[in-house]
Amino acid sequence: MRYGYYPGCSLERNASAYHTSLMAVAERLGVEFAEVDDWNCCGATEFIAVNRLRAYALASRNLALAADQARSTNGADPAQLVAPCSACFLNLSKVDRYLEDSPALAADVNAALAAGGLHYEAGSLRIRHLLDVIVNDVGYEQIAARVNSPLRGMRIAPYYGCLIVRPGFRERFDDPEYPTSLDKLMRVLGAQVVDFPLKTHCCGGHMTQISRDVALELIRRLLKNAADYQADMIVTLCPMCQLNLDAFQESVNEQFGTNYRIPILFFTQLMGLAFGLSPAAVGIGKEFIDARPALAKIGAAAEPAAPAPKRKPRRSDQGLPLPQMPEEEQP
Amino acid sequence: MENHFQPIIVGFLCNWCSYRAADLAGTARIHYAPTMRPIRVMCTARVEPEFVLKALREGADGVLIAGCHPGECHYVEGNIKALRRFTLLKALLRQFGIEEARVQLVWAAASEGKQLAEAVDRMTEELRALGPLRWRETVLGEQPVARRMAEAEVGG
Amino acid sequence: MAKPTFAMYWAASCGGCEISLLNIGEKILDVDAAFQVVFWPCVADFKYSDVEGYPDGYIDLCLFNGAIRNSENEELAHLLRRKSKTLVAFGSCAYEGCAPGLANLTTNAATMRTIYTDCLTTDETRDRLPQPLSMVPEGEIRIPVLYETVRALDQVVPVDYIIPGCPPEAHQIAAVIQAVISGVPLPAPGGKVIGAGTVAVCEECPLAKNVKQITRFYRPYELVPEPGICLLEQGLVCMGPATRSGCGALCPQVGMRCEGCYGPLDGQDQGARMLSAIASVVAAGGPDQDEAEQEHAIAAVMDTLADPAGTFYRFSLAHSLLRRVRVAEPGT
Amino acid sequence: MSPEHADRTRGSPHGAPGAEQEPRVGVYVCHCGHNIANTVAVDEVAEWAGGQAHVTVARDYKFMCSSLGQELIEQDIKERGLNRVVVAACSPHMHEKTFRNTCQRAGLNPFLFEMANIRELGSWATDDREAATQKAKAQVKGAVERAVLQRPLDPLYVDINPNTLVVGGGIAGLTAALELANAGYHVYLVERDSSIGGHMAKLDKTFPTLDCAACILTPKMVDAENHPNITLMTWSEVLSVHGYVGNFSVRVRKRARFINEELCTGCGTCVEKCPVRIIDQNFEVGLGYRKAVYRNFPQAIPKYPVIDPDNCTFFQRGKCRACEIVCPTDAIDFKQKDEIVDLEIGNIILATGYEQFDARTIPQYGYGRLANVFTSMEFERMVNAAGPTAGRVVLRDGVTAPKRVGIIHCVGSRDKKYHEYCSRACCMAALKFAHLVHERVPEAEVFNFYIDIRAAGKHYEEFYHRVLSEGAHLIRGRVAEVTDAARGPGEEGQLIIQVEDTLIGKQRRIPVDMVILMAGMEARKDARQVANLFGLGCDFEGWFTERHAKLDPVVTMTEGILIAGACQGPKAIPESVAQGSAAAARVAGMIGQRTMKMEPVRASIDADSCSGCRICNNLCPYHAIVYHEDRRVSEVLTALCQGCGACVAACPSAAISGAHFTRDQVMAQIEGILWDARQPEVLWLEPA
Amino acid sequence: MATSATLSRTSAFFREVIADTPTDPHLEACLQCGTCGGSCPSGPDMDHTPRTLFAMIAAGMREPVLRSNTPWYCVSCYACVERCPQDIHITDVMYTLKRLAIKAGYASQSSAARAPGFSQTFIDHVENYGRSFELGLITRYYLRHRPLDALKVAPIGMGLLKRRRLDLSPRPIRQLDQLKAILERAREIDNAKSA
Repeated sequence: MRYGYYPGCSLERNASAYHTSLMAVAERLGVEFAEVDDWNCCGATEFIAVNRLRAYALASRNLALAADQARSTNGADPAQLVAPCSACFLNLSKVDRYLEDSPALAADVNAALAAGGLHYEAGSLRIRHLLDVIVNDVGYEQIAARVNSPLRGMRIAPYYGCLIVRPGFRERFDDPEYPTSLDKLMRVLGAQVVDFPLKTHCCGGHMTQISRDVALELIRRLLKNAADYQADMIVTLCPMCQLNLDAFQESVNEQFGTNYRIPILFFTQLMGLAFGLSPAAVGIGKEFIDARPALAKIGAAAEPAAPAPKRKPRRSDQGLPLPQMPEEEQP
Repeated sequence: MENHFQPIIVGFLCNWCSYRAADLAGTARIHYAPTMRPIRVMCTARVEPEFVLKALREGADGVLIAGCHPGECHYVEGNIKALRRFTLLKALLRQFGIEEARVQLVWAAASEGKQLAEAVDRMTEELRALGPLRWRETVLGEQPVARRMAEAEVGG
Repeated sequence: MAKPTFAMYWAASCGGCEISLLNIGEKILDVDAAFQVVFWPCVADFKYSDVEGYPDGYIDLCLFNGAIRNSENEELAHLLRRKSKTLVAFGSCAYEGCAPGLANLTTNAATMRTIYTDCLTTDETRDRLPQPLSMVPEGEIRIPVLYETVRALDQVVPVDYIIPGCPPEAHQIAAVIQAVISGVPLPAPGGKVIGAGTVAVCEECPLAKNVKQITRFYRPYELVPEPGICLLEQGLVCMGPATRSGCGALCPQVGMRCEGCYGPLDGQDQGARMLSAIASVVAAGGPDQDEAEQEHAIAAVMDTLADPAGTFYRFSLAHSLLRRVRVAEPGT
Repeated sequence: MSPEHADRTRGSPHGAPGAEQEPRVGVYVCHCGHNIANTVAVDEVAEWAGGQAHVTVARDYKFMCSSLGQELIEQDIKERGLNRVVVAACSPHMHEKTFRNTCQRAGLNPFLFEMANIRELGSWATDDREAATQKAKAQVKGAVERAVLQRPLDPLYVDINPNTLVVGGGIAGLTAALELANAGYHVYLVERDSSIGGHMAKLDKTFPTLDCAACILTPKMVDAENHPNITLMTWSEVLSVHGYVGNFSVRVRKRARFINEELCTGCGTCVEKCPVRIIDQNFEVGLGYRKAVYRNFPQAIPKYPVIDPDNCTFFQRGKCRACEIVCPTDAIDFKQKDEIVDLEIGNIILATGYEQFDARTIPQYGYGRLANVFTSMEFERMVNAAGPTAGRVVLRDGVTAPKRVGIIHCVGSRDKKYHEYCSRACCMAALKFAHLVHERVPEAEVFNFYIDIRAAGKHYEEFYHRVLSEGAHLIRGRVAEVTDAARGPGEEGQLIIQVEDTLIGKQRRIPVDMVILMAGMEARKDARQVANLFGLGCDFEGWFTERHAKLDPVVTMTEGILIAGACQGPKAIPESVAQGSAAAARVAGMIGQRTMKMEPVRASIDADSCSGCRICNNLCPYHAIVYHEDRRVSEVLTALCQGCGACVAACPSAAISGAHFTRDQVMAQIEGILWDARQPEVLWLEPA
Repeated sequence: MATSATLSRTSAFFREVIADTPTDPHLEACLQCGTCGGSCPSGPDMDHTPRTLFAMIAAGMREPVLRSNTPWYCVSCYACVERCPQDIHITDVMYTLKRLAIKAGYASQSSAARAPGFSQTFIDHVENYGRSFELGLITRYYLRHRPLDALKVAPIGMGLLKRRRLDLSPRPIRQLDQLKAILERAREIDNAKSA
C-alpha cells in the first residue's frame, strides 16, 4: 500500500515522536508513506480567521502538489493523501470539499494557484486520517498478526479529540459522538480500554495561547476523567492534543492543586511497542510526563478488576433490564 | 447565441404531484421563466418516448418530464417506469447528438412548487447556453440538389 | 388490349429486393405473361432517356426499391413518379431507409474517411476520394451528389403502396402480384402497406411467451438462447413486438432475434416504441432502494444494451421521428 | 398534397372525430378578474383563437366560472352547435368539474371539454406580459388540437362490497372498526400483535385529563371482541391485496398461536408455569420480562396467550411441555399451523400506527450506555401500575427513587439529522411525566428541557400551567449532552445534563439521577412495504400520503384505501380517534351509495392489434391486465384500471389505448402548443 | 437555503456575514435551541453564546457582535456543527466574524484581544517560511502581545527545547517564492472583490 503523506508542521518537530513511531510501524506493516515534496503549513485554525482566500490558497497549494506528485508516480485514483494531524486532516479535506461545493471559490483559488504555476481539481485526492488508514485499510487482523508484545495490564483512555470525525467533510469512518475505532485498535494491541466519556471533547486547541484559564480547565477535565477511570495513560492521535495534555499537565496541577501524572502517547507509539519495537525507536522519552512508569506495567500480572463505578447499579432481582445495544462487543 | 434567446420547453407534468406543484408555484406567485408549456398526463409512466421525440422534432428546444418522487407515485411506481424508459432514452438521445440538458426528468412533489419552478429556471438557463434546437431546420434542412442549383442561379 | 406496363428500379439498396422478386418461383412467368416490362435496369437494358420518352402515367405498376441516397436516386424517384400510375415502395429501403438509412447516424465526411482514408486495405499514399467531376478523354464525368440525409421514397415523392420487408417475403410479393393480375381491387392508394400483416410479429411467433423481467441484455453472439422460449425474455433485443408481421416470424423460430425489417405498425416510430416497451420490463430499481441506488441499478442494466439507436432503428431510422443524428460539425 | 403526408407519426386510424361530425370548437378565455387579465392579453388571445382552425367561436369573459360565464358556454353549445369546448382559465384541479358539468347540462359529453391553465401555470408565474400571452396562446392551441380528437366517454360504475378491512388494532383502528360495526356493517380487524390495544394499552395516564388509559381503552377493546359485526384477527398479517374500490380480495395469514382458542379459557396457568423468562422487547419495551407463553398484559384481548416458538424450550429442544401439562382444558396445541384466510372486502382502512424513534441513534444522550437514561416509553411502562415496577418510579437498580429527574424533549424530532418534523405529542407527554414524577416521588425535582412547548390542544395550555404550578423546572434549551463525566465534587456519581439555558444565555450543567428521553414518533420500518402492498404512497419519512393534507386527510390517492391515526403522521390519542371515526364515516358513506362512479380514464386493449407479446403483463400495479392463453391476447379489466397509462406507453405495437389521453390526442396537443415554434418540413415532393 | 429572495428580507449585517462565508451557512434556519451554546467547550467563557450571537446577527447588531469575544473563544472543535439540528455551519460563521472584526478594527478591543495577535503572528511566520515556526511564534507573540505572561510559558518552552521538540531556527520551504506569489495573488483577488 502506498499513500501520499502530509506530515504537517507539528510532526516535524514538537510531535516528532508521532512521525518516528509512525514510520517505524509503517515499515512493519508494509505501508509506504511518500511525503509530499515541499509541502507548506495547512493554515491551522488561525489563517482562515484573517484572510479567507489566502487560507484556501495556502491549503490548496499542498493539494495541488500532492495531486501532481501522485500523478507523476502513477498512484491510485483518486490518489490517497494521509494526514496524521487532525487539524491538517480537517483543513485539507474541508478545503477540498468547499472547492467542490463552490465553483466560484474554486475559480478564485485556482487563479491564485496559477501565480505559482499550480492548479488543483477538487476531488482529485482522497484525504484520509492516519487512523482511518490504519484500522480500515491495514485492518485489525493484519495488526493483530504483528503484535508480539501485547500491552497486557495497561489501562488506556483512548482520546480522539475533536477534528478526526467531526464535522465529516468527506466520508466518515467513525461515529462523530462516540467513535470506537481507536478503542478497538488498543484492544487488539492487548490493552484494557476504559470507556472514556470525554473521548471526543476538546483539548483546548490554541486556547493555551489565547486564554490560558479556559484551556487549563478543558485540560483538567480530561485528566480528571481519565484519572477517575483509573487510566494508566491517555492515547491520542493528534499532535495538538498530545502537546496540550502533556506539556500543560504540570500547569494544570499548579493551577488546581492536583497531582496528575498521566502520560500522553500517540497511538502509533503503542502500536510500535506492541510490535516489539524498543521505546527509543518509537520516540518514548520526548514526553513531559514520563511514560516509563506506566509502561513498566506491561506484562505485569493483570490488575484486579477495577471496582465498578458507584453509579452503575448492581444487578439484582429487583433490577430493571438494561437496554440492549446493537453490536455489543468485547475483546 | 444572444442571451435573450427564449427557449421553448414542453413540460409533461404528472397529474398528482408535479402538476399540483406547478399549480402551487402559481398560487404562491413564484415567478419563473415562462418557457415551459405544460401538458398534463396522469402519470409520468404515460409519457411515451415518442412524445419526447415528437416535441423535439416539432420545434421544442427541450422537454421536461416531472413526476412524483420515487416512493410517492400515485400509481405506486409509475415514476420508476418513467425513469427506466428515460434512462434508455437518454442513451439514445446521446447517439442522436442531443445534449443531456435538453431532456430532463425531475421529481417534484405536490408541495414542491418552488423546486419545480427552480427546475424550469435552471433548465431554461441550460438551454439558453446550448442555443436553439430547431430540428427540422438545422438537422433535416438539407435541400435537394435540384433546388439548391436553382437557388444558386437565382442568387447569382 | 395491350398488356399493362411494368417497371422496377433499384436505388440505394443491396439488390436483394430484385432477387426476392425473382424468388417468387414459377409465378415470375405470370409476371412476364401479364406485364410488358418497360424499365428494369437490373434485368434488361433500358436507358433513362427511354423512360423520359414515355408519356406521363405510362407505367402501370412501378416497383421502386432502394432509399434516396444521392441526386440520381432523387431524379429517378421524381421521374418514375411522373411516369407511373401506381408507384410502390418495394422493400424496407424504399419504405423506411433500411440499412442505407443507418448512414444517418453519421456524416458523409466520416463515411468517406472510413471507406477511402482509414480503410486498412486502401493505398494510403494517394488521396482517392471520389471526385464530383473528372476529366477523361471522352469528356467530363460527373458523379451524383451524395446527400447527408438518406431518405425514404415517400419523403421525396408520394407513394401509392408499400410492400415492407428486407426483402419482402416471396409469398407476400406473389400475393400482391396475383391480386394485381387478377384485378382484385387494391385499397385506395395513399402510402398504404400491402402484402403484410397488421399485428406485430409476436402474433406469428410460436415461441412460448411469459411475463418479462429483464435483468440484462445480450448481443446475439453472447448467448445461445434456450429453445422454445421468447427471446426477449432471455435478454435478446428481439424487435418482434414492435415489428409488423407478415414474414412468418422466421428468425425467432431459429433462435435469431427479430431485427425489425418489416418496420413499425401503422403510424408508429418503431425505435421509440421498442425502447419504451423494453425499458418497461427491465427489472431493476425496486422500491426498496433509495433514489440514487435506483438510478444506478437501472443505468447498469441499460448499459448492457449496446448501441440503442442502431438496434432499435436498424431498418427504420430514415423514417423515424428524428430521422438522423445531429452533428456538431458546422455545414454538415 | 398535405405536408403531413410524409409524416405518419401522428396519424392513427382511430384518431379523427369521424366524418360524422366536423369539429366545432368554442374557446373561452377567462380574465379571472385581474388575476389573468393583468398579465395575459386576454382579448388578444381570444381574438387570435377565433381565427384558428376548427374554432367556431372564441370569447373572453370576466369570470368564466360564474353562472353567467357558464351560461354563455351553454348558450353557444346549443345555438352555435359547438361539439368541443375549451376554457382557458385556472387549473383543471380547480374548475374542470365545473365546466364538465356545464357541458353536460347543455347536452355535450363532458369529456369533449378541455381546459388550458393560463392562471396558475401562466399569469401567476410571471410578470412578462408578452411571454405570458404567447404561452397562453400556445396552451389554447394545444387544448384546441387535443379537444378536436377527444371522444365522448361514459362514466363507469362499480358495486361496493359492504365489508370493510381495518388493519391495525390501536386506538385509531379500534375506533374505526367500532363505528362501522355500530353502523351495521361488517368489519375484519387485523392486528399483527397478539392483542389489540396498540401503544395506548402501554400507557398509564393520558394527558391532559389524566384519565387512566386502561379505563377508557379496555371497554372499547371488549366491545370490539364481542361485537357481532367485528371479526377480530389478531396475530395476523395481510399478505396480499388485489382488486379495486368496492371489490378487494385480501389474503391474511393467521399465525399459529399454538393455543386452541376453542378450548382456552384464558386462565393464565400456562403463563404462570412456563419456566422461560426473557426480556419483553415488545410490550414492555425492554423494561420488563415475559414468558415463552405469554399475554401482553392481563386484560389483553383476545385473552388467549401465544407461544413464542423462538424462545419456547419445547420448540427449541423438544422437551418441557410444562404448559401442556398444566393446562386444565388441553388447549395447548404444538402442532398448530399458520392459517391462510381469504376475504372479500369493499374498503380498507389502514391504522398501522408508528414506532418510537430509537434513542440509541443519538449517542451523546447516553441511552444504552448510561444505565439511568430511559426512553419515554420505558417510563410509561414504569409508571403504569400494571408495569414491571408496579408503578414505582425507580432507577435501573429497581429500588432507588430518583431525587432529580431530567426530561429531554425533541429526541429525534425537529432535527434535520433525524426527523425534521415535530412529533407533536411529546411535549404534553413530557409535562405529564413531570406531573407523574411529582405524584409518585413527592420530594423529587423535575427539569424539563425544551425548545418550544407545543401545547396547542383543548386544555393543553392549562395542563402546562398546572405542571408549572406543581414546581416543575422548565429550562429552555436543547440538551447538548448527558454525561457521567464529573467535572467536580457537585457532580460525582450523577448524570449531568449539559445545556445552554437560552433564557439566561448561559451554559449550565444540571446533575440529575434519572434522565427521560422524549423519543419522537417515526413511521414504521416496514411502512414502505405496507404502502406498496396496499398501493398507496409514502412521504420521505415513511408516513402514508393522504389525498389532501387539509381537506381529505383520511383518504388516499387510491380509491377505497383509507388511513387513520399515526400511520399518516405523528398524532396523539384525540386526533387518532377523530381520524378513525372520520375514516369510518367515509367508508359508511361509500357503502351507503352501493355503487360508485369512476372516471372513465382507463386503458383498453384492441384485441385485433394485440400480438400477445406480454410486455404489458406485469406493468400494472393494480393487476388489471390479464393474459388469455387461449386467444393469445392480453386484456385490461376496466374496473381495476386506475388510468395511469404505464401500459399504454409500453405497448410496442400501440394496441393499448388510454381513454382521454390517447396517443393521437397528446401528439396533437404537442403540435398545438408548439404552433409558433414548428418549422416547415423541408419537402422534396416536387422538383424545383 | 438562503436564496436571494430570503436574503433580501434579512438585515444588512446578516447579508454581510453570509456573503463572506465560503458556502451557505444556513444561518437563517436557526431555531434558537441552544445546542451550540450547550455543546461549546468554551461556552462558559464567552460573553455571548453562539446562539445569542446568531439572534444578534439577525437583528443587525453589527457592532456588539463584532466586539464580542465569542468568535475568538471558538476552539474550532466543530461539536456545535455536529449537533446543530439545522445544519448551520457555525464554525465557518465564527471564522467570518473574526475576519469582519479584524477588518472593522474591533478585534483588538475585544476581551479576547490576544487572539487576533496570535493569529496574525502565526500567519506572518507561515507567510515568511511556509511552515509554522513555533519558537518564533511563541517568543514573538508573547513579547509583542503579552510580555507579562512570558514567564508563565517559559518553563514549557524550555521543556520543549530540552526534549528537542522545538527548532531554534525556522525551516523554510524550498519554493518560498512560489508560495508568496500565490498568496499575493490571493490577496489581490480578495482586494479586488471587496473594492
